[in-house]
Parts: sequence; C-alpha cells; structure tokens
Amino acid sequence: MTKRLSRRDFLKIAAGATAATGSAPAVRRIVLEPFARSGPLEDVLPGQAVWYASTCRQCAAGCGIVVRVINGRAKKIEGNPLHPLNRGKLCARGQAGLQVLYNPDRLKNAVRQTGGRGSRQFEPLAWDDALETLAQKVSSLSNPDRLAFFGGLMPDHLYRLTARLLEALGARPPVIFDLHSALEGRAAAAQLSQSFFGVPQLPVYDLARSEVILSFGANFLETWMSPVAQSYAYGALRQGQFGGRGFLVQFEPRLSATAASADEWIPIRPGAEGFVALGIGRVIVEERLGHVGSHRPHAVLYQNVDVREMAAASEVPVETLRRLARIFADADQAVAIPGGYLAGQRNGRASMLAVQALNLLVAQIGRVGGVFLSHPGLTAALRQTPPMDSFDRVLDLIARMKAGEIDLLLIHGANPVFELPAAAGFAEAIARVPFVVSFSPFVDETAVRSDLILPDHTYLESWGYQVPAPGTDRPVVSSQQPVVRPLYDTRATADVLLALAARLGEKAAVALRWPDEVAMLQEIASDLHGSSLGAYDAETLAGFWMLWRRYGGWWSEKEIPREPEATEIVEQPLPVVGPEFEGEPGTYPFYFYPYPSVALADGRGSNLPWLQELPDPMTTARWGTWVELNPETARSLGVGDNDVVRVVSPYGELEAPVVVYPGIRPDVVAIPVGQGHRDYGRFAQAASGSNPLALVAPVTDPETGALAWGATRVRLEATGRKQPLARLESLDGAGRETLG
Amino acid sequence: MAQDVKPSAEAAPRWALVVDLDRCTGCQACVVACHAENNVPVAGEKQAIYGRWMHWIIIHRYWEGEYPNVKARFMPVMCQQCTEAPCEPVCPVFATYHNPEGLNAQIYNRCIGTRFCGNACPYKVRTFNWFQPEFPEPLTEQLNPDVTVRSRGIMEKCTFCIQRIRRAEIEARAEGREVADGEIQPACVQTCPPGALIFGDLNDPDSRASQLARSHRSFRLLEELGTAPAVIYLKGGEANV
Amino acid sequence: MSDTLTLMALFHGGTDTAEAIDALHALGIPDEKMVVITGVPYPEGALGRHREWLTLPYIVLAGAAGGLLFGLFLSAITPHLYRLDVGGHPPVGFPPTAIIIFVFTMMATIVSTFLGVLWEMNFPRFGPAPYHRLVTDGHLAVLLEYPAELEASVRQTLEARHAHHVGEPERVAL
Amino acid sequence: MTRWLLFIPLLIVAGIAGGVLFTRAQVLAAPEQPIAYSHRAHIEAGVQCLFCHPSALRSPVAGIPSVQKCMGCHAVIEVDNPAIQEVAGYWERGEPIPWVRVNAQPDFVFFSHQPHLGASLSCETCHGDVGSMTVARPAVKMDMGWCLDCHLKQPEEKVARLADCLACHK
Amino acid sequence: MSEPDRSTLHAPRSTPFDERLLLAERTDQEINQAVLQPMIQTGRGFWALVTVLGAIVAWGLYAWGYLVYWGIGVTGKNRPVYWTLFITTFVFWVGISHAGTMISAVLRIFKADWRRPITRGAEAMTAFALMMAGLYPLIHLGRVWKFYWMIPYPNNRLMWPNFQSPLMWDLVAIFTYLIGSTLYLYLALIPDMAMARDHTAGWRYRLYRALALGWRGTEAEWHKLHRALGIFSVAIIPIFLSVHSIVSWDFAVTIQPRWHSTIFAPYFVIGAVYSGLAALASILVIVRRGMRLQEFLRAEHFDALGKLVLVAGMAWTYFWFSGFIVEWYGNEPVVRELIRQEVAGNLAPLFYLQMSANLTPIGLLVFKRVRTTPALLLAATLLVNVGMYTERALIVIGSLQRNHLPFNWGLYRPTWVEVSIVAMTFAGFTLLYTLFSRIIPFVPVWEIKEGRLRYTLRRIGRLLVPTAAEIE
Repeated sequence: MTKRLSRRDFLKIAAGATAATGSAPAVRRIVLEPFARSGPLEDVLPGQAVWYASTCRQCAAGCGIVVRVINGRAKKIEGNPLHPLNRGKLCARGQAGLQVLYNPDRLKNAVRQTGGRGSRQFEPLAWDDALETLAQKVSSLSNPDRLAFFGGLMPDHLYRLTARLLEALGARPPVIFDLHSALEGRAAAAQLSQSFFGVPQLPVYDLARSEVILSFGANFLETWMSPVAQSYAYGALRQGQFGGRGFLVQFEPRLSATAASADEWIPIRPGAEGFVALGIGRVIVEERLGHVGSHRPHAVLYQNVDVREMAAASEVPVETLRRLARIFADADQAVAIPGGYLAGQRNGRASMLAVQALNLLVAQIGRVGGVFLSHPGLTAALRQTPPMDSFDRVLDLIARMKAGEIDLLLIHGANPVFELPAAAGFAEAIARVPFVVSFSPFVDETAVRSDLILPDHTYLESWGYQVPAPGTDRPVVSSQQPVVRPLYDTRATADVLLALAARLGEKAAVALRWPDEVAMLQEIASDLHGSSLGAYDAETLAGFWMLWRRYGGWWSEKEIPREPEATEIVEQPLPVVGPEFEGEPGTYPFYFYPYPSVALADGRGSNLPWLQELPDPMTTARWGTWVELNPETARSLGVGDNDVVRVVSPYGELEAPVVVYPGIRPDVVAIPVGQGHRDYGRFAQAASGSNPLALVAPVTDPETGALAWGATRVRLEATGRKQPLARLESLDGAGRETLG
Repeated sequence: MAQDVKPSAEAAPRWALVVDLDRCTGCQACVVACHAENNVPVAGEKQAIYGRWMHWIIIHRYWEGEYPNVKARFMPVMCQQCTEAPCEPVCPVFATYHNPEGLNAQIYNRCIGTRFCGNACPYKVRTFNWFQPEFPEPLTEQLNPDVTVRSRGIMEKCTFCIQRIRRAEIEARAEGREVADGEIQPACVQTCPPGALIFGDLNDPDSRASQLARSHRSFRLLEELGTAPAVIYLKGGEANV
Repeated sequence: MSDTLTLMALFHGGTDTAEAIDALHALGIPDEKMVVITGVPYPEGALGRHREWLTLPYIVLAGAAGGLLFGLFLSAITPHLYRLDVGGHPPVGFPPTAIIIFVFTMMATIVSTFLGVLWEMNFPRFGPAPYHRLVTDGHLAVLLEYPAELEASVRQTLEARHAHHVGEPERVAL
Repeated sequence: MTRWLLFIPLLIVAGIAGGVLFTRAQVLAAPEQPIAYSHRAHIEAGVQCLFCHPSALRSPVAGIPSVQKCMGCHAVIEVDNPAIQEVAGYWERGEPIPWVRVNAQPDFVFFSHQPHLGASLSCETCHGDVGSMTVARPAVKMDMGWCLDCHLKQPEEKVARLADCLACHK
Repeated sequence: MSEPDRSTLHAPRSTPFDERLLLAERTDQEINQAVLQPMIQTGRGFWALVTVLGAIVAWGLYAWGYLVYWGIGVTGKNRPVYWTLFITTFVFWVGISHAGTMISAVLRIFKADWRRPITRGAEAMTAFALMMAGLYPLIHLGRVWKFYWMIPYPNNRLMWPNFQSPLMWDLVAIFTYLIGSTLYLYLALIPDMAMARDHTAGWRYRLYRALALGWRGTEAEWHKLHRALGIFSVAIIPIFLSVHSIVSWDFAVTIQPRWHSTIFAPYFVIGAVYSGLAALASILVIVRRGMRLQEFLRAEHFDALGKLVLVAGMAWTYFWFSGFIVEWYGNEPVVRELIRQEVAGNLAPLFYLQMSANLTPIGLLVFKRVRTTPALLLAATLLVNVGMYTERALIVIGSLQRNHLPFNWGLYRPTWVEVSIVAMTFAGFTLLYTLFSRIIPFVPVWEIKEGRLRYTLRRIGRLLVPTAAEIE
C-alpha cells in the first residue's frame, strides 16, 4: 500500500509549475502512469482518471502531451506540463487528436481494393495474407530500385526502420514530403542552416527574451515551426519580464494572426522580404548603428546593396527602413526571423540568407534573445531525423513513376494526391505504378488510388519517439506510448515492416533484427540511460524505460544553450535576387498566396469535426474555402462578401466565395489550404470547399529545390453566384467592437 | 420543511477569469479544449452558416483602421458569470441561478427551453441545442463522463468548468486543505499557449487573478450595463507597469 | 290554515302582471307565496316587488381573500422553501410579489363569483320544476301558492288581467 | 347527468396514484442477473463490501469486481457450486460477466462515492441491508428529494454547499 | 313591455329609425327564431369552410409534432434571435383577446346600450383568442414535455417555479384571464341556453339543457345573475389591463435595447385594444353576412364600434410616437442601430407596412360612410390587424437581431414549420368561432330583449325619436 502510494506520488506533477515566465504557480495535480501493455494497472480504479504522457503527432513540432484516460478510453488531451518545449500548453490541432483516434471513418482492418483502384470497394484482408502479398511483391521486384517509399510526417523510429529496410533491400532512401512542412519552409530553413551554420538543423529564435523581433513572413503564432512553444514565448514577450514589452514587426503580404498580434504590420510585396532585410542591413552598416563595431566585419556583406533600390523594389519607404534599422540595431536583444513564406518564393534562399544575416550583423547569434540551435546533447544518437526533403526529389520520383520505373510504391503518413500541386501530376503518375500500398488509417485520396491499405495505428495507439524540431533551449526527445489499446484490427507500420523484413530474410532480417517496435524503442532509449543531465534517471534499464514512458520523453534538467558558428558563406557579399512568378502579369494580375489554415493545417485536420467547426482567427470562417480580397480589389471587381469568384492560374482554377479582407495587399489573393477533399471521411467531404493547390505551379527555388508555393500569379473572374460562408462574426456587425 | 439556505455559510470563493488581451493571439486552442472538456457538440456547416454553432467560448475579432494601417484585435468571450446576471431572474424554473461560489449556474436537466435567458444575456454567450447533438460512433467514447451530454431543446453555456472546480475541491477536502491558487484550471486556461487566461479566486487578495484584476489595464465587458461580470479583461497594447 | 293550492298563470305584458300581483297582494297573498318567471330581466320593482338580500358579495370577498393568501404563499413563502438567488435580486422582491398576489386575488374573485352565484341559485338543478316554455317567448308566468278558500277570487282576479293557461303548474324537467 | 362528472376526477386521481405506485415498483424491483449471485452468502462468509467494491473509497464509482477478482477466491472456494462453475466458464472464455447494474444515477447527476464514504457514511445508509438480500435490489428510490433529505440535514455551514444544485448536477 | 303605438309602424322605411323599429315590431318569439334559425340550418358553404379550416389545423398539428420530434432547430430561430414568430403571434392573440372585455365589461358598466347585440361575439372572441395565445408558450418551449415544471405543485424536490420570472406572471395572468372571460361568457349565456332549450329538440336540446343548468328566469335568478355580471365586469377590467402589461414586461424587464422601456405596458395595452376592436369589427361584419343577422347588427353598432377603433388608433399612435421620440432622441448606439435597421435597413419594408397599415385606417374611419359600410369597415379593420401583427413582429424579432456587440448580430428567416403553426392558430380560431356561432346564440337574446324593454318611440314634430327609459 505505502509503496504504491509513494510510487504514485512520484510523478504527481504540478501543471505549469515548470513555467519559466510569469504564468501561475499552479499546482493542479495529475498522476502520470506508464501504459501497461497487458491487463490494467493494478491500482487503476474504474471511473478514475489516469494520465498517460505521449507525443503529439498532429504536426512536426513534437509537443509533449498527457492524455486523460477513464476506463480505458481517452477523454482529453492536454500539454505535458513537464515537457520543456510546450510546457503544458497545446494548440487547437493537438487538442483535436482525440477525434483522430475516435474518427468514425477509420479503417477497421487491412483491406484490398477489389473493384480496382478508385473503386472504393474494399474487402477485409487478414494481416498474414496482407504481409504475404507484400513480401511476395517485394521479393518479386526485378530490381530493388523499382521500389519506392513515399513518407510524410513519420515518427523518427519509423523513419529509421524504413531507411534501414530500404538500404538493406538496396532501394533508394524514402522520399519524405508533407505539405505542411513545405509551407513552413522546413526544407529550405534546414538548408539555410546548413550553409549558414554548417548543420542542417532548424534554428531556435529566442522570442521570449527578445526586445525587438523582425519577422519576415514567419506566421509563428499559427502554423510556423513550433507554434505552441512560440506562442508561449510570445506571452512572455508581451507581459513577461518585469512589465517590459517586446516590439514585434511582421513583414507579410497578408495580415496573419501573428501580424495582428504584432506592433507593426508591413504589407510587403511578395518575394521582396530579402530586399527589406538587405536594406535594413545596409542602413545599419552605413550609419554604424547599434553596438560599437559589431557590424564592421560584416560591411562586406552589403557592399553591392543600395537602400533606395531595395526600398523601391520592396515598396517599403526608405524612412521605414531607417527607422526599423535603428530600432533593431539599438536593441540589446533583437532577432530577425526568416519565415516560411520566404522559402515559398523562387528567390527563397537569397531572402532567407539576407534575413539571417541581420542576426549576424547585430551579433545576436547565440545570444539571449537571439538565434540558437537546439543542443543535441545525448540525443544526438537519436537524431537520425527524416531529412526534410525538398520538392525536387518529389518531382524526380514522379518522373520515375511516370516513366514506369517504379513497380511497387509504399506510402505512409502522406497524402500526395491531395498535398502536391495538381500540376505536378502525381495522380497521373501513380496510375502508372503496378502496385501501390498505403499505410493510411483513413481512406484518403491517395489510399483510394492504392491496391492495398494496411492501416497504421493512430498516434494515440502507437509507440514511438520524436526529436522535436526546431526543438528548444535544451536537448529533448519526446517519447510516444499508446494511451489506449488499439480500437481496431490495425497494426503499427513499424511492426509490419519488421514482420516484412523477417519474411524477406537475408540482409533485411539482419538489418531489422528487433522482434517488435517496442524492443527497438527500448534499445534506442537505453542510449540515454545513466546520464546525469537528464531530468530523471533510474538504476535499472527497466526503471529508466518506465520513467521514459511516464515522463513522455527525456530532456535535460537545465537549459543548455548552443551557440552556432557562422560559416564563411557570410563573408561574401549577399546575393540580391528578385522573385519570379509563373503567369504573365498582364493576364494574371494578382499574386497567389495559399496559406496553411490554423485549424486544418495542410488539410490533414479536415476530417476532424472540431477543427472543421473551428473559426479561422482572422476571417472567423470555417467549413469551407474562401478567397481573401482587399476591399479595393473587391470593389474594382464588383464583388462583395459571399460572392463566388473564379480564381484562375496558368495551372488550374477554382471557385470560392469572397471574404473582403482589410488586411491584405490589393495585388494579393489569399486562399487557405486544407479543404477540397474528395475522400478522407464524412467530415472532410461534407465541407464545401476546394483545394487551392490546384492553382499552384510546381516550381522550385533553384537554390534549395524547395517548392516555391508562393510563386504563382492568378486572375479573378466574378461568377455572379453567391455562397454563404459559415462565419462566426455577423457581417452586419462589420467587425466593429462597439457602436459608440 | 422550510429550510432557508444561507448562500455564504462557508467562506465561499468568488471564481474569476482574467483575460489578458495583450497575450491573446486568437489561436483558438481554448475553443477546442472547451469542446473536448464539456462535450460541446459540433453544429455542422449548414447550421454554422445560420448562426447555430455551439461554442462556449468564441474569439471576437475586431478591425480597426483601413489598409495599410489596419489593425485587428482579438477578444475571447465566454459566459461572463455576472454577479448581477440578467439571465437568471427570467428563468421560470430556476434552471439558471447564482450559486454560493458566485457562479452563474445552468442546470441542464431543469431547463425547459424558453430561451428567455438567451434574450436577456447582453453578451449572447448562451447557446441553445437546436437539435439532438450527434456524436457518430465511436466519437461517443470521447465524451467527458463528468459533464452531462445535453439533449435537444436545452440552453447551455460556459460553466468555468465546474466539474474541474468540484474535483479539486473534493480532493482538497479529502486531504483536509484549502484549494491552492492555480490548482483549478478550466480547460481553456489550462491549454492557452500564450497564457492569456488566468483563473482564480477574487475573494483571495493574493491569488494571481485578483492581483491582475487590480491592474490599471483591467476592464469588464459592457461594464456600463452593471452586470458586474466575473470575467476581467486586461487591455492590450501596453506594458503592465 | 287549511290546505293550500298552487297555480300558474301566464301573462302577455308586464303591465297586466304588475296589476295582477298588486291585486293578489290585496287578496292577502304575500310576495313569498309568489314566484314571477320571465324570459326577460324586468327592471327592479317593475313588477312592484322588493329586492331580496344576497350573500354573494361575502362569498366573493372570502374568495378574494383566499386568492390573496395563496398568491402570498406562492410569491413570498415558496422562494424560501428552496433558496436560490437570481440576478442579485432578493429572494422576495416587491414587484413580482405584487403581481402574483394581484393576479391570484383576481382569479379567486372571478372564480368565487361564478361558484357563488351558482350556489346561490343552487344550480345545477335539472330536476322537474314548475315552468312553462312560453316564458322564453315573452310571456310572464306567475306561480302562486294560496289557501284553498281563495280559489275563486284568485282565478277571477287573474282572468281579469288577461291571464291565460291558468291552472295547475306543469312540472317540466329542466 | 352530474354524477358522471364526478367520475372524471376520480379516474384521474386513480390513474395518477396507479402510475406512481407502478413506477415505484419498477424502480425498486430486483433486476435479473446472469448468475445467481447472493450478497447475503458473501456477507455471511465475512466478506466486506469494500473487498469487492474497493474503488468506492477513492473513486466516483464503486465498480463491479472483475471475473479475475471472483476467481481470486473461487479458484479454490466452492468450486463445485454450479453458479461458480458458470463464473469459471466466463473466466476461461475470457469474457466479462454481463452483470446488470442495480443502482444507477442518471447522466445529468454527478455522484461520487468517495466524498460520501469520506463523510463516513456506511454503505447500508443508501444501499439498504444488502447483506440480507439474496439478490441485490435498490433499497430506496434514489431521487432528488431523497438526496436532499440528507443534504439539508447537514451542519449549517455545509448546507449552503450541499444544497447547491451544482453539488450534484453537472 | 312598451308596445310602440301601431300607427307609427307604417311610416316609410327610409328614416334611420326604421332599422330600430324592425326589432321593435318583432315579438319575442320571432326574435328567438331569428337567432336560432341560422344556427340550425347550416348550408354547404359552412361545411366546406369547416373542412378547409380543419385541414389547416391538422396540418399545423403535424408541423407541431415535427417540431417536437426534431427540436426547435426546424424553426428559423438562431442565436441571437431566440424568439420569433411564435412569440409574435402569442402577443398578437393576447392583443386580440382584449376587445371582448373592453366591449362587454366597460360598456356594460357605462350602460352603453349599443353594446347589447355584440357583447357575446366579443366575449367569444376573447375566449378563443386566448386559447390560441395559450398554445404558444407551450409550442415555443424547447422541451414541451417538461412544461409542468412551470406549474406550482408541491414535490419532493422542494422546487417551486421562479415567480420572479415574467413568464410565470404570464402563465398565471393568461390563465386567469382565460378563466375569467370564459366564465363571463358562460354566465351571460345561461338565460339564452334556457331559451334555446325551450325551442329545440334532439342533441341540441340535451346540450342546451345541460348548459342552462335548470334556469327558469325567476326574478331571484335574474337578480343574482345581474349582480354576478356586475361584479364580473368590475373585476375583469383590472385583469384585462394587467394581462397585456405583463406580456409587455416579458420584453421590458430584459436589458435588451428597445425592449427595455417603461412605456411598453400601456403601449401594449392600447395596441391590444386597437387590434382587438378592429378584429371584432371585422368578425362582426363577416358573421353578420354569414348568419343573416342584419336585424341585430346594424349600422349604428358598426358606427359606434368604428368610432372606438378610431379612438384606440389615435391613442396607439400617440403611445407609439412617445416611445419612438425618446428612443430616437436618446440616440443610444444600439437603439440608433435598431431604428436605422427599421427606417432604412433590412426591416424597412416591414416598418413602412406597419406604419401605413396602422395609420391609414385612422384616416378612413373618420368618415361615417366608412364606419357604416360593412365592406369598407372590414377593409379598414383588417388593415389594422395586418399592421399590428407586423408591429409585434418588429418588436420581437427586429429588436433581437441587434444587440450591444455587433459581432453577435444575426438575421432571422421563418420556416414552413413556423408558418404552418401560426396558420394553424388562425384557422383554429376561425374554426372555433364558426362552430361556436352554430351552437351558441351569437347575439345575446335576453340582453336584446332587455334593451327593447327600455325603448319607446316618441313623435317629436315630424320625427320619430327613440327614447330609452332611465331605469336600473
């Protein structure tokens, strides 16, 4: 009895107690348990809530979560209060994870599509038969190179397994692409770090302790990188330190929620962010602003930059540049953030380089309130994270599929048919592949085009771990454990691959020698056992394994800053590259700005009713796709709210109702990504909406090879039809707070 | 048996929610947290278009100025738990009333659906179950057993997560101690990433909530109506001291 | 006195009836022994008879008082049976109490008036009673009770006033 | 004619009374259980309530013991009793026994055993003398009046809290 | 009884007094027949009407069932417009119900003799309108099967209704008024039931016998009846004032802009009288035609009624204006917004319909010709009720569409369910009224006869002048 109590007390945690900055000294107590694989915990009482720690898989950020479970059923997801990344907080998408688990449209077992691809006639398939078919397909490949694996948002251990397997089979490594990461510009950011700091690791921007933040197209409060951690920091920035209040400037063609929260929003010409950064840098150098001499060695960077040209090109007046330059340079802590929208341009790398250079210029690299790299510490070994593949690898795969060089395509965690620009032609390409296997738990657009669906568990039922990227101020690994037993006869893809390897035998069996997923994880986790750094440790490996699950990961007790070293690349003059756009300005007068919806992200959330019903912070609209137009644009086009317009790009067109949006450039047309599913369950299909990727040109930034999703021009045509949009706000109210 | 119950027999707390508008980023995390915690149903597109959505907490978004000098502000609005609640006296069956802890209670199974309270509420934060809410299997598994699943024809609204308050109080009483400040966290408060929501006891002068309530930034929504809400807003755009 | 006879006579007009009644008075037949049945309410005293006393007002007052008390109970007592505070109002406020009390008082007044008057007319009474259908066609019926020895003079008096259908009153099931 | 009118109220009253009695009988009836389980036998054998329903102490629900719990004892005790063999049958098939719930609260009521036991109430207070029942049946009709009856009798300083609707309604 | 001197009866039929003479020369028997005949012989038209109305009612009941089964969502209500056509129509019917007492009680007290033939029609209208009104508090409930929680009865929960809620005041007030007006109607009916009893056979005889309660018409009975009616008339007037005031407080006690007004009570009362009298006039015109009651309902009645409507209309205008000017002048933001919505916004059509439909009749009724020509009077009074219905809709629905937080504004669109149910009550009212007119003597025969007692015709010069006797 006493023993049990003490053990229970052991992880009685005070929610929010770890809060670094100004939040309540809260002592809301919950007891974290390790998930028992068989039989209930001996001290779990019926009707009593148990909390399991795990990791959120709704986006790549990898926040820690705790899940409230009653009588073996998950009831509520909250942020893990112990987790140094999100500190007990969680975003809307994370909260909605429950509806992934309990989604009425989940596949209940492995299925074969009988009526041929796209027929949507599925017949249940015993797992053994499924594995047999798969093994047979693999072994009957004339050449391992004809096997391709398309991965999306994969947990790290699964990626390791896949990579090992493919390697053992002699196939090329998996192609990893998910739209959300692309819109965040993860690939480009990683490559920027590679060339700027010499490591392909996403930098951490210390927003909480910064005084001045210049955010260039980084929507860091909604969808960029690690929104929860960044929002947490934002709270501190606002009311955190001793009543100090940071100054945030947002450069964006469209007023995002981040821009709305910013002190200053500068509606900048798409693709011209780099110019602004260069201009500001040039001013700092010219006027010798900021800390004495800090900029001297970097004067060379700006030798062929002319402030007036930059101002002209970016349509930001010189005075503004000078003013911001002063504010930025004079601050003790200041940071400039190269955001996702920059990466979505064909001059992406140049712009991002210019922005990152500002941090170098004012010597904020590695300084408090500046830019960091998350310290790998002991977790280095675990950090075989999926490389954020750039779009050109996808194009290459598509080309090979079209050329009939792929006989077997395995797809996990991605929905390329929906997520890729239609013009990239994945849908046509996949038709050329003789056999396609999907691991999706849902029948999405890609699964419908596959022969076999071997549904993976949803993340609340599965094991795993993930190293958060960009991570935080210390080494962190988030561990993932089931919080409920699998609802249906689904199977962890990791286990499927292991079983497959066993069947294939030879090198594969050697490479993937673990009996099952958990064994593999235990081995991986054991790397961290016995470290003094950790927030916890245990004598035995078994004890460590238990705590690893209880805590929902491993992280160092205290902050370990890592100061990146700038490489020599920043000793040559910065390139001055202008953006290019698909489509003639004459016929396509508007810049097209697709943005990830805070609710649906890149569309993976659109099968969750909570997220469908979730109002967009800015337009308060939901359950549909809309076109945001500047009032002036709308007027000139003779359309108003709820009038349906046709948006035409050189690559496609769509129709959607208009939202007259005061916070957008007159020459920009913004459409949220996420709707327009033809499959993917009742809620996704019920929503009226269309997929803006139909318009996007499949072009890349030649430097990084990242998808230049912002580099398309469109034109608008009024249709004369009306379609009411499910708004939260009353249109008659006209966005007023009071009538005074 | 005429049993006259004195409302303040015990030193009752006065629960209050402080909303720091300077921190709020409009991220909507609170909205989903509330849906999950309180079994709030989803209306669906058709009903949502017609203003039939069920959120207990919504984030108003206000525009100021014209492009390019346009500003947008966010304002989370949930039941203000008024001290002088206009919605209470009009209910013919006492389905809504003022409880000893100053909460504006709504007893679902007592409600007969006159919707009078909805008219009386100046904040329009009460939502009505126009239809029988649908939770297609197995979404029912998610429903929080601590909260009633409301049937059609019933008024509902934010309760400050009364079930969490009650749980904390029962725990504290079982351990023979007072409820500590911050121990009770409604779902929205618990999840709010920038920490814009702070919950606490106004009768305890040292609670973080009452400290913030004394800030010069504090104001109440539609103060002039004299409803004396227990939700206190902190004006955005300026430092605390 | 010896045995008494009852007799009903119908008249055409009020004038005749009034005169007849006076004559009968002259014969020493008191008002109590006469019942005048008309299809039309004749004004007080039109037929030369005095009005009778009524207990109706007392019934009504009693009813009203009862209603008032009931209203008082509902609006002022029940809120204390299970005390629930609403909108910062006191459990019992003047205006609501006033309204409730008023309405219940009026309700009781009305109901007691109705029941009271039925009770006074001891309605419903469907049993057979002396009556003549011609009454509702405008005839006036006089029903009188008199000692046998007056037989001749009474009849003679009635005839003189154009009475018709004079005779034993037929008892009609009402 | 009028006499007929008298019957109408009589009928109504009779109907209401009948309905009330009927529902009461319904509520207090002992439900049909899959296995002839006798509380009396166990109590007489000296088993405490909390031995099989331990969670009453620390959780909202008292809970019904798992087959595992039953077999804990009956692997050795009374093994040849047919009822026990049925239980064993469930155990071997790995099925839960479909017990029928005897005392339940509606969905709109929040009830937790924990505070009630904390207030040192005995099980019998609400569940009656289960020890003397062969088949468990509700001892009282657990309606709001019944709850209040007790809550309002509590010490003055507690009544405000205990009489608050939110004390039991969720 | 004052038999007019026979010689005058052969006077030419053109003088306005002839109409009065018509009754004067009838015997009681003829009057009875004149009243009973149209009741007993029912033409094909009648049955057709009953069928149509019955069908509409049936459809409405189906709609109600549909509403209960699926929930309030099948109506057009939304947030923030929680009350709509149901409450509007409720207020409308309560309003209609007011003329009944107005006529019979007030006029009985003031001994306005022209009331006699129309009192019963008025009282019946009150009773039926109230029955229809009484349906709405039930219909609009989200959980109608729990309505009995509003009834104060001892229960083991110790729970009583909240008598601070205007809805409770409503409940008891409407109930009281319904009881009051029904009893009032019935009490004055007893002698006529006796009359009908004496002149009918078969089921009607049995019915009337039961309803007559054994009335004979002894002096004592008449006397008591008079006393009772006297008390009734006095008691029912404060009720009729209170009922609509309370209905108005349903709105006025909230802090909803535009509702939160002190003038609402009298404004509603006068509006009720206005619409009620108008409705009565329309009904009388129709029934008079349908039941060939020209002898009883004559020009001078309509003239008098028309004047009353005229006065009520003017009073309504006055109250409306005194409310409006304060709102307009105060210029309080939300109210300003509401007024804009009505005068220039999405409610403008309804607003102008309301104003024209309420003001035009006042202009028309000034002319005696309009008041005394049934067709014109009908047109005018119907117009009034269109106007008053719209007015109620604007007050209930219009005000709810706007509130302090523009973010929360809303719009309302009615659905077939609401329309059907509203239609149901209109049909139901008409149906009840039609059946009533065939079963109950539509004109209070005994009151007419009583009135007849008091008239004599005096010749003044060349004129025949009716003179009424000043007797109690």
